[in-house]
Amino acid sequence: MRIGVFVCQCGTNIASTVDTERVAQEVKKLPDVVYTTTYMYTCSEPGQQEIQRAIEEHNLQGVVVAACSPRMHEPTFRRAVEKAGLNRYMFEMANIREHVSWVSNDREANTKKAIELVRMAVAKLRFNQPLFPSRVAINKRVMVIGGGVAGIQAALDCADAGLDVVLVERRTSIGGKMAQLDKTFPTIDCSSCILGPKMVDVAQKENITLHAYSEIESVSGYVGNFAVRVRKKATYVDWKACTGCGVCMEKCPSRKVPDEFNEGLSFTRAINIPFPQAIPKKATINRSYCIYFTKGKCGICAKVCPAKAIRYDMTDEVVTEEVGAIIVATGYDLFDPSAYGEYGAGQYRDVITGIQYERILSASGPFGGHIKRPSDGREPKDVVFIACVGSRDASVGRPYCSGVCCMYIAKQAILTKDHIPNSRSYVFYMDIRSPAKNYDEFVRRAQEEYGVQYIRGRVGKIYPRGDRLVVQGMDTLLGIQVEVEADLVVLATGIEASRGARELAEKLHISYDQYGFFMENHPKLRPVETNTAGIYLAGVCQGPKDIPASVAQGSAAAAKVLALFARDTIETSPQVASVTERACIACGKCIEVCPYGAIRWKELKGGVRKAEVITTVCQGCGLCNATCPPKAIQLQHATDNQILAEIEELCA
Amino acid sequence: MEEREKTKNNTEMRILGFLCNWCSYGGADTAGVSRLKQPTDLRIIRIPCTGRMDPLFAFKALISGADGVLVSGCHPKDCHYSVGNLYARRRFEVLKDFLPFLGIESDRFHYTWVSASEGQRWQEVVTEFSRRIHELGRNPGFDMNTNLVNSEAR
Amino acid sequence: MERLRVLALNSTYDESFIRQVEMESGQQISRCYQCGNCGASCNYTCVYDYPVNQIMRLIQLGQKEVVLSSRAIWLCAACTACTTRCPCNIEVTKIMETLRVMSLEEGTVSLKDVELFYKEFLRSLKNFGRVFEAGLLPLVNLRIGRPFNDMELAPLVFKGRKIHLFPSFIKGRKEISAIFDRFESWRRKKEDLS
Amino acid sequence: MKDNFSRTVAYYPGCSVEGTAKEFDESTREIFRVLNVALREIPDWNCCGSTPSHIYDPLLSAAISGRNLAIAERMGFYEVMTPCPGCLKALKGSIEVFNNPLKRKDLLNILDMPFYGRIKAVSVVQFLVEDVGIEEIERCVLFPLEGITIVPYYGCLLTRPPKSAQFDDPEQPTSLDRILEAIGATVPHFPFKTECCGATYGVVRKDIVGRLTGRILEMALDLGADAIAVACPLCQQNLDLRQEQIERYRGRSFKISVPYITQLIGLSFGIDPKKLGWHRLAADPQKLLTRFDKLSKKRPTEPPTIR
Ligand SMILES: Cc1cc2nc3c(=O)[nH]c(=O)nc-3n(C[C@H](O)[C@H](O)[C@H](O)COP(=O)(O)OP(=O)(O)OC[C@H]3O[C@@H](n4cnc5c(N)ncnc54)[C@H](O)[C@@H]3O)c2cc1C
Ligand SMILES: Cc1cc2nc3c(=O)[nH]c(=O)nc-3n(C[C@H](O)[C@H](O)[C@H](O)COP(=O)(O)OP(=O)(O)OC[C@H]3O[C@@H](n4cnc5c(N)ncnc54)[C@H](O)[C@@H]3O)c2cc1C
Ligand code: SF4
Ligand code: SF4
Ligand code: SF4
Ligand code: SF4
Ligand code: SF4
Ligand code: SF4
Ligand code: SF4
Ligand code: SF4
Repeated sequence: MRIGVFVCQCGTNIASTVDTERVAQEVKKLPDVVYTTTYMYTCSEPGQQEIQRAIEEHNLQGVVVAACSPRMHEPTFRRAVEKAGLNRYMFEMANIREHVSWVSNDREANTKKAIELVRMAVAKLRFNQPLFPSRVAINKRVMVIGGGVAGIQAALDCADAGLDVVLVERRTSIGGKMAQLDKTFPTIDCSSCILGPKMVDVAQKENITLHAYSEIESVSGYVGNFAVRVRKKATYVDWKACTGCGVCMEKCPSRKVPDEFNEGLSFTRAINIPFPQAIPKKATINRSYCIYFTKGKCGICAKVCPAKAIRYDMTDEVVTEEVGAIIVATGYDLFDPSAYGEYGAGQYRDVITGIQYERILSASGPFGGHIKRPSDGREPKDVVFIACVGSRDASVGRPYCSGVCCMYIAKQAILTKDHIPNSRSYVFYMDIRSPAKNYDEFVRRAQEEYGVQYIRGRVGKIYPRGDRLVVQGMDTLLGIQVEVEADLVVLATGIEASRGARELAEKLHISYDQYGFFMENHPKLRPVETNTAGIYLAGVCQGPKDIPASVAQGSAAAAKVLALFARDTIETSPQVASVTERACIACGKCIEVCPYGAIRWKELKGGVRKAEVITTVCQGCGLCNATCPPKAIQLQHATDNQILAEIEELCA
Repeated sequence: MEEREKTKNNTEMRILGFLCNWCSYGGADTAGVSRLKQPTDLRIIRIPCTGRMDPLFAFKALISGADGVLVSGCHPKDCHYSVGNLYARRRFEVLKDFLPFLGIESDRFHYTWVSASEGQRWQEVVTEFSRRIHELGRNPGFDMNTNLVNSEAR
Repeated sequence: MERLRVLALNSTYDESFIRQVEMESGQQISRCYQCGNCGASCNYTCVYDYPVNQIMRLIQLGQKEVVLSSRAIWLCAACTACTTRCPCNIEVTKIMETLRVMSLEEGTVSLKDVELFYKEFLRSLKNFGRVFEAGLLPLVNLRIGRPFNDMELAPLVFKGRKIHLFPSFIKGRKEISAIFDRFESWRRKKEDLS
Repeated sequence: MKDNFSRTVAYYPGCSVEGTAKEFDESTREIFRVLNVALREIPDWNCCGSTPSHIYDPLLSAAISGRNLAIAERMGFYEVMTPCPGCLKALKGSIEVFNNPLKRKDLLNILDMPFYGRIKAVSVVQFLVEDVGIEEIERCVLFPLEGITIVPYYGCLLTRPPKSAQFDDPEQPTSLDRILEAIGATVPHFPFKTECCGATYGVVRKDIVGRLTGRILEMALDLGADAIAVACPLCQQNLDLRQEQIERYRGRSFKISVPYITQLIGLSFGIDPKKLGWHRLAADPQKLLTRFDKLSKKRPTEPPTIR
């Protein structure tokens, strides 16, 4: 085999701690290597052309690029060698940047390490075979999981482009957190006024199937052809019949049901429609509060419902949806501040969370849009906001910044002044994080026009004095302790991964970080793709962000799906297992272990059975390869011979 | 051979790492991108999944003179291929028990889980494992005379 | 000590001081991000010359002299409010304790009363094995020139017959003073070595 | 005599109970008799070393406290109980130094006694909650403190810092609350449960104790408390012994009784207040005791026998 090796300098990223010239010289001595060179930026246009030129000029049959991580540029270079007429699998990469030049400054050791890595790559390449992808048809339906603003945006964009969309929402209505907000920064427009029409759109689009009050049961398949089982939880109301008239809700005698939508600040009924703008606008019975279910009597709703929609005997139903791509937009939950005993959260009724305050401010909220204290209904005069509660706090396991609270504090302080002109607001903060268009101006306005007092420092303790609360904090700029007597304290509780995010990620085979936020493929260059082809991310489920960023990511995910669906078929990777029939002893171990059911029996003449791989189903994990006793089944491009060649090159 | 002599006198050990493509290889990349400094002894081989990791590979490396073998994959339940790493774990446990019969310290083999986001954890794993191998010193390798069992395995 | 005016960082930055504080206290000083929660929680901030978060800041800046001669470190009551609430999991109380130990070693104790009280306490402990409250307090008051401090409490104390009029000896007081002696010779050896 | 008790625990009284906190010691011994737990005082115990030795050198402090622990270990104990949170801190500090591999050798050399670091130190309150159990306390109550409002004051060291205390919640502890409820008292939520009372500032800065202890007393009064239950000699000294000083400082009369939790438990067990050292309290407890006599109705159950 005629092999060419290209050693990349990556500007100085590699060259500063690896002697790339020496690497090129040393590997030139290897058998089969007929050409080596170094290059400043191999992935650049001229760099790729240089490879193509060398392939032609030196008649190369295989190429090794020693550069960055293959996770970064393997696809780039595979395309490049293919253009020059080589099969894309006649190419190997040696990672001498992420694994060498960036993790040690020892030039001598690095150079030696780089040489060895290239030698291993060359050794493997000698065993490479040209591989050819097969093609499968794409099912051009898309599923969106999570109906917050990010999911809604993604669903609408896909539907507008003519795709069939399945939207799965866990709660009884879509809308997510944004539906609970009063007004939104930095323009202070009414949240439900801008979100409402989008929610109605979802309901009206014929090509959107909405499964509300539903969760993902299991996922199988792969890009282009997923099969998702969706559990539709029992609502005890036939939603096809229910007209959303609300009569049941009025008459239901179980009236002490904490209203989740109002964050526990008011009560709702056992049968309820969560809020007036809910989509779908249908009633659901909350079993744990319904007298019929808890005590076996009542049945009033069934009597009064004009549509005869009540079904006490309803059970969960599981439906299977087949789709070609999935967008995950499951959003977030809020940190439970009762971890802060010193703030008396959960102890003092007038210490509330930011989202509770949104409900208080909202005209559709528990107090009709009048700011009142939960304890006694009195209008507050002094309101204290505390930033970073459950954020940037390693002691509660949340060292990251929630990204939106600085802004919503400013918003809420401004709105407080609008509602109660003679009120005063105080904000305890560590840093103000407002890096987007018109954001810092917004915070400045809160300070300059609305007279909000910003105090730089954290709060140590909150305790009652009479019917007020004393907030004991620090003004670190002055270096003295400050005390503020407040009527209401709002804790800017941080954002955390939504409940059940980890379990969902495991069903989808996507990764999550240590806090439960889903991992993007690349933090800068592939922020909406996951590591699993055909699954995309949108909104806060990937990491804290505000509405504009969530919407942008929703649209971006939709664009990715559309790009995927622009073709009728997709290539499947040829890096799949394949059986050498002659060696197969038909033990069936591979069939047992394959997680995808990609291996079946093939009957030969005379009743002989041999294992056979369904190449479009095989995902290339190699489990069968490691399991097979006679090594009859081999994972292409990672065969035993290839891996052993690498080992031998290094150890022998 | 000449190369081999040089390394012998050098302080560097010969450590082989088998990393799954989805989690740990990414974790090692993350460590690199964050410039987290590590000992230079390790050479990484990328495999699709720890499920692909045939104990034979580790075995082959150790009897051919590698001083240590490190395998790292996705956290349990987090495997890109759902269960590959669980099968792997079972095999590695067997391997660890088996090594001493060949006169190889079982400490020369280590497997762990590192996710793509855990650059810092990767740094710790590499540093700790390299330290351990330096402590154990050179792998005397497989001795034909005392361990005949092995000739057929090879 | 008077408040600092201008900090000439290059000439006053003492890296080894930071390392020593970290070593002795087992805490990583650079983790402090100056949220001020310790100062906010400390009930003695009002009497400190530097609030405790500024003490942390001064350590970060390697300001050995200022820190070790501050009043704050001796006014700390070791109540651990700061440690309990620090978002960065820093045991601030341990750092304050470490600073007191260092200040005593360096002879930069700002509050002389404190040093005196500690000396008397240890003397009582070494001699009797237990501490002789009745003997100790008046003695300290006398030495710090406030002989009538707390005198009004005396009747209340005697009402409950709480104070022994004589120190309580223990049998093992020889053992105790031997511990002191072994400690002193260990300490001398350590000093000789360094 | 040992056989009469269901279990035995090593007991380290500490210097303060020989002096100002005598009633803490007396009442502790009394109630543990009823609870059927034998206290074995560490023979010839010495002072824990307290803050001064710790500041002089943590190793010295560890050795001084270590002697007490070593004696207790020699007696075969795995747990030592002490009423004073200050002593507790010193004892725990000694075990911490022992567990530090860099310091263990020096400690053992200076201590020069066999010491295995196996022993655990707990406060009386922790022992009551975790070893004896609230139900057991409740079972022994003969005269519930019905109609009496008591606020629990934990002080700063009983539950903090969480890493070394390993007991209850550092900011919103409930153990004293639960004990008080078990003996029949009314227990309002007390926001200053763990706020520092001024500690040793009493000697040097009366204004500070005036402010800190003052606000604790005021909060208790505003909550309608008949008493403040404490579990620390230093807290007790500030809240009780210095109460008149603070009254002068705040210009407000408190006259609120500040007994130890053990004295309150003892009262509910039907033990003679004198035996429990109630007469030693500075702020006159007579009002409280009279109220107790008037309100408390003997529980119909047979009392546990007092040995
Ligand atoms: C108090 C407060 C005020 C704010 N104010 C503003 C503001 O003024 N301006 C602004 O730009 N941003 C604001 N934000 C941020 C804003 O709320 C978020 O950026 C936005 O809501 C994110 O939308 P999302 O769709 O990603 O997530 P979400 O709104 O959380 O939606 C996620 C949806 O997915 C559903 N779901 C979750 N898990 C599953 C599952 N397993 N299966 C099916 N469905 C699931 C949820 O029920 C929910 O409907 C504020 C945030 C808070 C806390
Ligand atoms: C010092 C510095 C360091 C940074 N470091 C980081 C970092 O570490 N990480 C990070 O994420 N971000 C970093 N950034 C931010 C980053 O540079 C930007 O986010 C990113 O480059 C924006 O890309 P863009 O394509 O929007 O704009 P640009 O990179 O500005 O590209 C715009 C292109 O349009 C061309 N153009 C302009 N006008 C016209 C016209 N009328 N007709 C045709 N072409 C036109 C320009 O020539 C240019 O090529 C850094 C920025 C700075 C200043
Ligand atoms: S190929 Fe990789 S290493 Fe080379 S210049 Fe491009 S990014 Fe840098
Ligand atoms: S269930 Fe019946 S009564 Fe209730 S909203 Fe629906 S149609 Fe109206
Ligand atoms: S049956 Fe249940 S939901 Fe219906 S009215 Fe009665 S309590 Fe309400
Ligand atoms: S956005 Fe502001 S308040 Fe929220 S965590 Fe970040 S810094 Fe703290
Ligand atoms: S590589 Fe083997 S085990 Fe893995 S998916 Fe393919 S056939 Fe199944
Ligand atoms: S494991 Fe190997 S031998 Fe057994 S059936 Fe599969 S391919 Fe054939
Ligand atoms: S609380 Fe902790 S992080 Fe905050 S200023 Fe104090 S030491 Fe620093
Ligand atoms: S331990 Fe010292 S510095 Fe910390 S809060 Fe208590 S008195 Fe203040």
